[in-house]
Amino acid sequence: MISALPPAAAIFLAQGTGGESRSLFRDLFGAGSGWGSFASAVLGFAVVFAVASALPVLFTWAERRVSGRMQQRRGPNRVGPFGLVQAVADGVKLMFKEDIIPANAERFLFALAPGLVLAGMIAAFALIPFSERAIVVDAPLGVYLLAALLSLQVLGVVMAGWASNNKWSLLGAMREAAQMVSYEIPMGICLLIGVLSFSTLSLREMSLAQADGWLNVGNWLIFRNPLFAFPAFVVLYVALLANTKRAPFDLPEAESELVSGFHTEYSGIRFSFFFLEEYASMFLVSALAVCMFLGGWNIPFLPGSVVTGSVGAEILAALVLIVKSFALVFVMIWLRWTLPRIRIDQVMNLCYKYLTPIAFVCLIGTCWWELR
Amino acid sequence: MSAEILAFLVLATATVAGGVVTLWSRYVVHSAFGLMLSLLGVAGFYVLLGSDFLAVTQVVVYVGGVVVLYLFGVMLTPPDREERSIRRIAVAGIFAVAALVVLLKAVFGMEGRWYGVDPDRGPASGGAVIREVGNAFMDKEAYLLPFEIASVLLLVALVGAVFIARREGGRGS
Amino acid sequence: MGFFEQRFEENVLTTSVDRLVNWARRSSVWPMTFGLACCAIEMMAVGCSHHDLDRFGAGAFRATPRQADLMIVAGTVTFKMAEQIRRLYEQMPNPKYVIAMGACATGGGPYYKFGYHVVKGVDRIVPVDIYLPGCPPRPEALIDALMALQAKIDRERVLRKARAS
Amino acid sequence: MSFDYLTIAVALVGGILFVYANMWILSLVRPNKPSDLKLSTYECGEEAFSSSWLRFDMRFYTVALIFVVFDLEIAFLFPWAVVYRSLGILAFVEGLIFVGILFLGLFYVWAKGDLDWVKAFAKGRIPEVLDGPPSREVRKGVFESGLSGGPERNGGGEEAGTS
Repeated sequence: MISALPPAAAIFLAQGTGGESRSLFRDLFGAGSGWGSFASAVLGFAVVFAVASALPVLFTWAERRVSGRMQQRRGPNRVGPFGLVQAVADGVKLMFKEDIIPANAERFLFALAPGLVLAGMIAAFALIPFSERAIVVDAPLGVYLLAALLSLQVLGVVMAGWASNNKWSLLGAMREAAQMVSYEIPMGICLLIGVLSFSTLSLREMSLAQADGWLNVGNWLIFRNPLFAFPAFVVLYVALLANTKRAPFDLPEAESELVSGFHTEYSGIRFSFFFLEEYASMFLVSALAVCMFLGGWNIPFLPGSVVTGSVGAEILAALVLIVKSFALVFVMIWLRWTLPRIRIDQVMNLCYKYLTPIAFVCLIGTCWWELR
Repeated sequence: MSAEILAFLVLATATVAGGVVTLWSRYVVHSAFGLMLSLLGVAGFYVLLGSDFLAVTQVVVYVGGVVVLYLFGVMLTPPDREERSIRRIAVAGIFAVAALVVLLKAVFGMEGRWYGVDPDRGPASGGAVIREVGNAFMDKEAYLLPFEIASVLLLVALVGAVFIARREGGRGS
Repeated sequence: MGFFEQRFEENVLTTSVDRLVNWARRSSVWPMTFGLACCAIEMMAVGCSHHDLDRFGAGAFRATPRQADLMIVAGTVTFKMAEQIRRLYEQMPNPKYVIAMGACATGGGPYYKFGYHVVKGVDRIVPVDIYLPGCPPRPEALIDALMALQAKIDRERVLRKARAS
Repeated sequence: MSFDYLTIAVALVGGILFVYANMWILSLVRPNKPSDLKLSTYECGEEAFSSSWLRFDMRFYTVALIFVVFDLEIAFLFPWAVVYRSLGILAFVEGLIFVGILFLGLFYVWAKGDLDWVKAFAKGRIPEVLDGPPSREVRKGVFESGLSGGPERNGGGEEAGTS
C-alpha cells in the first residue's frame, strides 16, 4: 500500500505505522524481498542526493555573503532577495557552459573522477542521522563506514589530477592526497574516542546516548568528558577542515601557486561536481562532528523526549541538527576568510607533531576517564 | 535469479575486470586504479558473506591506504616504462602459478558452494562481527597476544619502511 | 555545437529557456584572474570593499581559464604577451566574453604612435565585446562595462534560431 | 544488513551514473566548439612542454607509508574501542601497550627527521628564518651561513674559491 504513495507521504506513513525499524527507508517497499529493498535503497539515494545537492546552493551563497561582510563588502545582492538565488544562477550557467576535455588528457579517467568523488560523498551522506528515524542507512558500522567512504575521495582526487595531464593538476592532487591521508590519522583517532565513549559505531545510537543528562547537555561528549573529549573535538574539527581542503588548508588548490589544484582542467558542469562535493562535504563533516561530540539532534536544556516521537518532533530534530551543523560550517567560512594559508611543511608538522600526539593522549585519557 | 546471485555476478565481473586492467594496462597508474576496482569488488564479496567489518576494513586499509601508497609509489618511478626482463617474467610466472594452484584447491574444496553465506551459520546480524572481533582481541585464550604482536609488527613495518624510503630518497637526489 | 542549440523557432518555451539561461549567464560572470599592467590595479579595486564586483555575482575570480567566463584585458598588450593572451582566450570554454579595459587594450593608447612593442588594441588578437576607454578607467567605469556586457548577454540566443541579418 | 550496504552500493553507483547522465543530457544544449588551441593543456598561457606525468618527490611516499601503518592501527583499534567499556582494566592496559608501541614508532620517525617536510631544516642547514617573525639572532644566522647577501658575508666566497 505504501509503495503506491508519493515518496514524502510514504516516509511519514511508514513512520506512523510504528514497528522497530531503525531507518525510515528500510521497510518502505517491504525490505524482505530483494527488489523491494532495492527500490527502498533507490528512494533513499534520491532523498540523500536531493539534500546533498541542495545544501551547496545555500553554502556558496553563505560563503560569498559572509566573506563580503568580513571584507566590508555587500556580497552578491542583485539576484533575488539578498542574492539568495546566486548559486542557482551559477549552477545554470555552468550547465550551459562548454565542457572541455584536453586533448592530452586520459578521457576515461578524466570523466570518471568527478563521479567517484561525488559518489563517495553521497554514500557518506546516507549515514548521517537527521533525527531518530530520519536516517537513510543506520549501518551498524556507521562511523567506520563513513571513514572508509571519506577515504575514497583521495582516489578520485588523484585520478582527476593524473588524468588531466597538467602539471598544476598533478601537483595539486598529490599535495591534496598527502594532506588528506595524513589528516585521516588524527581524524580516525578522534573518531575512536567517540566510539569508545559510547561503545557503538552507529551515529544514531551515539546521538541517542547524548539525550538526557545534567541540564540536558551533560551527556554531550564534550561536556561529559571535558578534559579529553573537548580537545579531541578541536583536533577532529581541524582534521576535518584539512580533509575538506578548506582554508587555511587549501594549499592543494592554492590559487596563487597551483592555479586551481587538481581541477584546473575541469570546466563547466564537470567542475561544478567538484564544487558540489566540496560544499556538501563541509556539511557532511560538520554533521559528523555534531553527532559525535555536540549531542546530535538534541536541543540544549530541553529533555530528549522533545525531539522524539511524533512527526513534528522528528522534523524539529532534523532542524536542530542542521542548525548545529550550520554553526560549524559558519566557523569554517569564518576561518577561511580570516586565516592566511599555511605552507605544506607546516601542514605536515601540524598533523604529525601536534594533532596526532594530542589525539593519542586524548584517546588514552578517555580510556582512563571511562574506566573511573 | 535471486538478488544474491545477481550481486555475486556483478561483483565478480568487477573484480575480474579490475584484475585484468591491473595486468594489461599501458600505464602503471591505470593498474593501480584497476586494483582499486578489484579490491572494492572483494569488499563487496565480504558483505555478501556477512562480514561487514571485514568489508569496511578492506576499503579503509586496502582501497584507502594501500592503493594510495601504490599511486604515490608509481608517481615516484620515472615516467618512462621499465623494460620487462625475461627473468622477472619467469619469477612472476612461478608465483602466479603457485597462487593459482592454491586458489583452485580452495575453490574445489568448497564442494560446490560458490557463493553465499555458510548455511550452518547464517549471516551475522548488525554490528555483531566487530564486537566478536573485539572480544576475541581482548580474550587471553584467543587473540590477545597476536593483537599486541601486531602492534610490534606495525612498529617494525613503520621503522623499516621509513628506513628504506630514506635510503632510496638519498640515492635518488 | 550542442544538438539543440539555435535550432528552434521562437515560441513561449524557447524564449523562456533563453531568458533563463541568459539570466544565469549575466548573473554569474566569473572573470579570470589576469592582469597585465596598471589597469589591473583598478580591476583589483573593483573586487575590493568599496566597489565590490561581487554584488553582480561577478566577484568569483577564477585562476584557470577553464572555469572563467570573462577575460578582462587590463593593461598594455605587448607583442610578447600577445601569444599568451590568445592562448588563454582560446582555452576558455564557450560562451566567453572579453572586456578591453583601458586605452592600451582598446587601441594601443599612449603607445599608439611610437610603441614599437605594443599591440594596437587587443581586438587584433581576440574578439572584444566591450571597449572601456580610460587611462586607467576608474572602477566605476569597469562596473559600467560589466553592466553593458550583461545587457549584451541578455540579447543572446541559446535555443532560438539566430535572427537573419 | 544487506539493505544498508545495498543503499551504499546504490549511492556509489548512482553518484557515478548521475555524473555520466548529466554529461550526456547537457551535451545536447551546451555549446561545443573544440579547437586545437582550446584542447591544449593549460600552462599559464604558455605552450605546455613535456608530459606532466613527472617524477615525484620521495617525501610523498614516506607520508603514504606512515599513513598506511597508522591506518592499519586504527583499523585494529576500532573493534577494541567498541567493546572497551565492557572489559575494564584489561582492555585499558592492552590498549595502552598497543598505542604505546605505535607511539614509539611515531617518536622514532619524528626523532630521525622523517616527519620534516623540508629536510634541510631538520639537519640545521637552513636556519628556520621562515617560521615566525625574523629576530635579530636569526638574521645574523642567515648572514653567517652565507645564504643571503649581507654586509658580513666575506668568508663565503673565498672558501668556495679555495676549495
